[in-house]
Amino acid sequence: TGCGGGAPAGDKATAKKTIKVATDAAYAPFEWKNEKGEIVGFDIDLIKAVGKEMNAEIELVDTPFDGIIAALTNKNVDMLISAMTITEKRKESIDFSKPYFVAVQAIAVKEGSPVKKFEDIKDLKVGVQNSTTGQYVVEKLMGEKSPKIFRYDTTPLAMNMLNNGDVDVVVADKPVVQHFLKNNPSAKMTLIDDTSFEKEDYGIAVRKGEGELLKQVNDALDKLEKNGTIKQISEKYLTGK
Amino acid sequence: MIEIKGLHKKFGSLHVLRGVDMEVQEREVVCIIGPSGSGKSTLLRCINHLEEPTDGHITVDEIPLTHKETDINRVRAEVGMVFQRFNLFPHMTVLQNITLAPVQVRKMDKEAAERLARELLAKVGLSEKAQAYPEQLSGGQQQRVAIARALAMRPKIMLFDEPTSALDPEMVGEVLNVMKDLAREGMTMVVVTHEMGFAREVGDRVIFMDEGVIVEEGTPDQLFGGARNERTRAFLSKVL
Amino acid sequence: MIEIKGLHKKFGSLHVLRGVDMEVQEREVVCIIGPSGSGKSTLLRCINHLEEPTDGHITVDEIPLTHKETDINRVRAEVGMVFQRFNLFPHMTVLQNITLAPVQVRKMDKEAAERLARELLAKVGLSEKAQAYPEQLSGGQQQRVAIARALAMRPKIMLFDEPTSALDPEMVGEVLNVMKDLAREGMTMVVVTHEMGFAREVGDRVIFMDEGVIVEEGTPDQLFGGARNERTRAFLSKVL
Amino acid sequence: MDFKWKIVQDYADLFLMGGWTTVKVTAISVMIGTVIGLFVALGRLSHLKPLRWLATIYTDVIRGTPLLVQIFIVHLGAPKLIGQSLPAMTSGLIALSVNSGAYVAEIFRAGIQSIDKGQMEASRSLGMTYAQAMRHIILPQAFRRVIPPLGNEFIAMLKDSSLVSVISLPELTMAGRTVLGSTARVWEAWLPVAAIYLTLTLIFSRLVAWYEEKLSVKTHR
Amino acid sequence: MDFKWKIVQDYADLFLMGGWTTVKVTAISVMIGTVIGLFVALGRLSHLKPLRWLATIYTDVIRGTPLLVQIFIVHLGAPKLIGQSLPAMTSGLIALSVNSGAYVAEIFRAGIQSIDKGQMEASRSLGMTYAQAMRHIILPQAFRRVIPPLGNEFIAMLKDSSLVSVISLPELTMAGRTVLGSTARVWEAWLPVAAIYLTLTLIFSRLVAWYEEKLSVKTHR
Ligand SMILES: Nc1ncnc2c1ncn2[C@@H]1O[C@H](COP(=O)(O)OP(=O)(O)OP(=O)(O)O)[C@@H](O)[C@H]1O
Ligand SMILES: Nc1ncnc2c1ncn2[C@@H]1O[C@H](COP(=O)(O)OP(=O)(O)OP(=O)(O)O)[C@@H](O)[C@H]1O
Ligand SMILES: [Mg+2]
Ligand SMILES: [Mg+2]
Repeated sequence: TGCGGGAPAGDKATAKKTIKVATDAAYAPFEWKNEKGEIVGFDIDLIKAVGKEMNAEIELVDTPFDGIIAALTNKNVDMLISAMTITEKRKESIDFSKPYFVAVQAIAVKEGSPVKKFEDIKDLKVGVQNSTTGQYVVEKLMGEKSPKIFRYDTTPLAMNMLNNGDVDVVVADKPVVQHFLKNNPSAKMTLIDDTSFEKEDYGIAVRKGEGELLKQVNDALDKLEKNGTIKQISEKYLTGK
Repeated sequence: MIEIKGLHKKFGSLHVLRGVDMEVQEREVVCIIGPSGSGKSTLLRCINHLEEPTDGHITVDEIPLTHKETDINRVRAEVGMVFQRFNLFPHMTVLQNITLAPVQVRKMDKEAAERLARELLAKVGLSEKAQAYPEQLSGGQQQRVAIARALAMRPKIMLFDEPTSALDPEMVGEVLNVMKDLAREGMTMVVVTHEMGFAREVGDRVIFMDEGVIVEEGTPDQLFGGARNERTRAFLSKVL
Repeated sequence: MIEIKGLHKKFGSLHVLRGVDMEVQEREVVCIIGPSGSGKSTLLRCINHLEEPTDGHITVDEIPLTHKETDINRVRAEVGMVFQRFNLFPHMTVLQNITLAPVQVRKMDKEAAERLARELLAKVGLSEKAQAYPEQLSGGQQQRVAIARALAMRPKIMLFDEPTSALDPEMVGEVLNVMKDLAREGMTMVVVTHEMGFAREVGDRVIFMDEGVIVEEGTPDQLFGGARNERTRAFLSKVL
Repeated sequence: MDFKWKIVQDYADLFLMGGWTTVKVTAISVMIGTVIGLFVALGRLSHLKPLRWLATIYTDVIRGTPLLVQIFIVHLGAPKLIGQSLPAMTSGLIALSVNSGAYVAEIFRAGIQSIDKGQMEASRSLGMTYAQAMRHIILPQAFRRVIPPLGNEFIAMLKDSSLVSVISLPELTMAGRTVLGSTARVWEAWLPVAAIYLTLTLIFSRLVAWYEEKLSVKTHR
Repeated sequence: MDFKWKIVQDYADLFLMGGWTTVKVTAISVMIGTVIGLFVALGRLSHLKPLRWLATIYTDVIRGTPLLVQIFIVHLGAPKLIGQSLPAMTSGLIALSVNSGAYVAEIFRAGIQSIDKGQMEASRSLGMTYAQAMRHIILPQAFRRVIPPLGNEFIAMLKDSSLVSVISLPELTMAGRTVLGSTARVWEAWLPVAAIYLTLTLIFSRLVAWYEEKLSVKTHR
């Protein structure tokens, strides 16, 4: 296994293979480490279900997000699932499955902040997670080299920095921000919805040219969609509680 | 000038001074001799409180050293000390070596201190070395600067701890001569030395120490002529 | 056994050996004397190639040392060397010190090497020290072990570089006696030494070196009796 | 390997500014660290037991925990104590200075202890106080011996300052992380960074070596 | 300060596992680093110029760039060169070992050079080759002197291994970052981490001190 990870098409009778999947496990509720150090979350349940459909063993590899694409193209892993938004730029280097989740960016601010919509953050200090779509939308608004963009390893760290006063705003995927706020009620922060944010589709990524693997993933996603598994997982991690 | 009563000094379990009684009068020159490790240096170092006595009393110029309230630094300023290893300050010129303490401790103004320093340098025969650094001097010259440095505080008493024993033989004389001049001028001096010739010529009194006590004392003639104590005689037979 | 022709050695710009010609016959004992810095040690070190000659030829036991193809380690195994500082291996016992090279270089088996070592230790009078470590021995004992260690390679020639000059006087004799025994047994020896008594008694020939050249040579009687050269006479007058 | 020079050129400013920030941050931290270190060293050599204890705890704790952890603690924790949040630059400098202070303290302690005891005794016997002797006699001599190890501490800090990139302080390593984040190009992001670090450390190593040589020639003053 | 012990208890396993991983990662890295360092040191002392050059470049580059940058380069870049994927643990160990190797090389070099030149000359004069002399005479003596600085390298590596948390290797610092990420509680996340590091470094410092003492008493064998 490992390099060249794609499975031969139609060869369903073969023994279980192992697929290495990279994820950045600091992105609750999609993926994070629980108290026992196990990686859990929406993406994890999903990829395991996908693996089952594909008759494959899933091996998770915790990888920092700013190197996660490199990990795939370097053949460190065979697949990515890490709440990753499908973007044109990313499509240049990797291929995505069909969307499995629709997310939107959210703006997190301290309570009492004057920020009402995305444009308002233009002159503020903005925290993002390095290499995320949050970073890209902010870079588009403020310029790639703006000194007011602060890049952190993880979204929770960025949220900690907002709490700490390092930054005035954090722009990140809404479910993640929500999860953080839910778990840290003492942090006096609120979430601002801005409908002008484009909807973002999360996809599972594979290396370019791994068409067969991609097809298997898409088939599995279709099936899980139809039999309600994805809805179940979504309720467990997002709307539930 | 100096009165010592029942002085004891221990380093941990090592009992180095075991009850020393001693007096030094004004203008007196006392030489201390004795084998290595007998406590001579320790006695001297107690006199200007470089070592804290374990027990006993020391009075210097009528100031009780062993009282808590005594300002030790004031007493030390009255007592000059010259070490076996000269301990000049290597990062300062000879002149700076000599003027530092008068300016810092006596609050003398800088010019007066320099005048004084040059006087003293003339006295020890090193006028032309004022701007030299210690490492540029021979051992004998360094020791003479050390004497001048101590004298610059105008001490009432001078302590010498084997001032010539780190010197090459040809330099011993120049240092002893400076010390003889001092004695002649009436300085009160306590000198630990192995130079029996000096002790005989300059000393008013010679003290023989062994194993932390004063074994015998007397005029040089008494001691060198015919010591009563056996240990003294044994020691003198080796060094004379 | 040894033939040296036109030997030059430079350390950078320092010209230490300036054309040395010399021969040593089998069973001959040659003593080299000369002032410090004259190149005696360097000459010895060239003979077993611890220094690379700058120019000239050296032949040892008919093997040309200065040929590129010569296996220096083979030659070295034939030439024993004893240093001023004994250079015993401190992490090994005396026995291990002696057996190491025979086992490693001569591929002798361990037991044979130990038998040989014990023989040699008996010869230098240190049988009971086989299991001691060097630091537990006196200087004289260490030097005798060093000689035994060199002999264990069964060398055809022994070089000695001031073997007694790092020793306390009372230990010089025991080392010289071992060397005398060796000479008597017919070992070819080149000895740099300040022990003129040894040179006179044991040496077949004495060489006087100064400033990188051989100034004069002859039998001990010739040289010590009446050297022709002025420099030789000046040197001898100082050391005899 | 397809190395895109274009990317390096595009981001050249970012790399160079990052390098400059690294040098500034390092210089300030080591300077403050030197002041802290001097006092801590005097504390460790002091006759007052509580002072000695405090100084020992400080050096042991700082030298016994990773700088990375110290940076997180200072940046996220200190505000909770002082009730005020600090900009990344401030807490980065604090963490680096406090860290440097512990190592510099050991350098000073070794420097002071390397001065012959006779110097202190001669000073005291002339009637100087402990403080006067330290100031005029011991420290001036210790300072000179301490400059080469301080130079090495500076070089170590050049590299260690890379850790403040985790709190997004825009120094040299952050420049590399930014370029990696925006371009996903590993070599274009990291080779310029490594090259600048290497240049800086080599320059300062040479300076230290040159000073040591000078020192060994001219021993007084 | 409201310190929630509950959180520390909940995550106790994570902290302890992290500490254990830190010790393992450190031990393996220093062990591999020691092997690398030995050969690099022999390279630096070799008579072959190219070998000497290579060894010098290796030590200068590694000691002249931050470990953090080295970790990024190994983890993200090296696979591009060797065309093979490496898990975080593997690239973490490679980066730490390669880093350690450079410092260990300097330790060995100093150790070997501290052995009296007469030892080599005596060995050569007995007909041993350079390799035999190194193996039987020089290295055994150097090894003993080199153990205390190797111990210090181990202690330094205990702390430096914290940097592999940037590639999510689940060691002690990563445990702190994980707890911070999920609870946003600064002290509950970092105090246990700092305490474990401190305990580890103090234990190993004592061991090194104890060995040094033993060494100074018994000098042979
Ligand atoms: N600071 C110290 N700590 C422990 N022991 C000390 C200290 N200073 C001196 N001693 C010990 O006290 C004893 C007496 O020392 P002291 O220097 O007074 O002898 P001395 O008569 O001056 O000998 P010398 O002629 O060798 O100078 C010696 O055994 C010495 O080792
Ligand atoms: N490795 C070296 N590098 C540079 N100079 C050297 C070296 N070895 C010896 N010399 C110099 O060569 C000269 C001759 O040295 P050598 O040791 O041969 O003299 P020597 O006659 O043995 O003197 P001594 O009686 O002092 O041992 C000296 O000036 C010495 O400093
Ligand atoms: Mg004394
Ligand atoms: Mg010689």
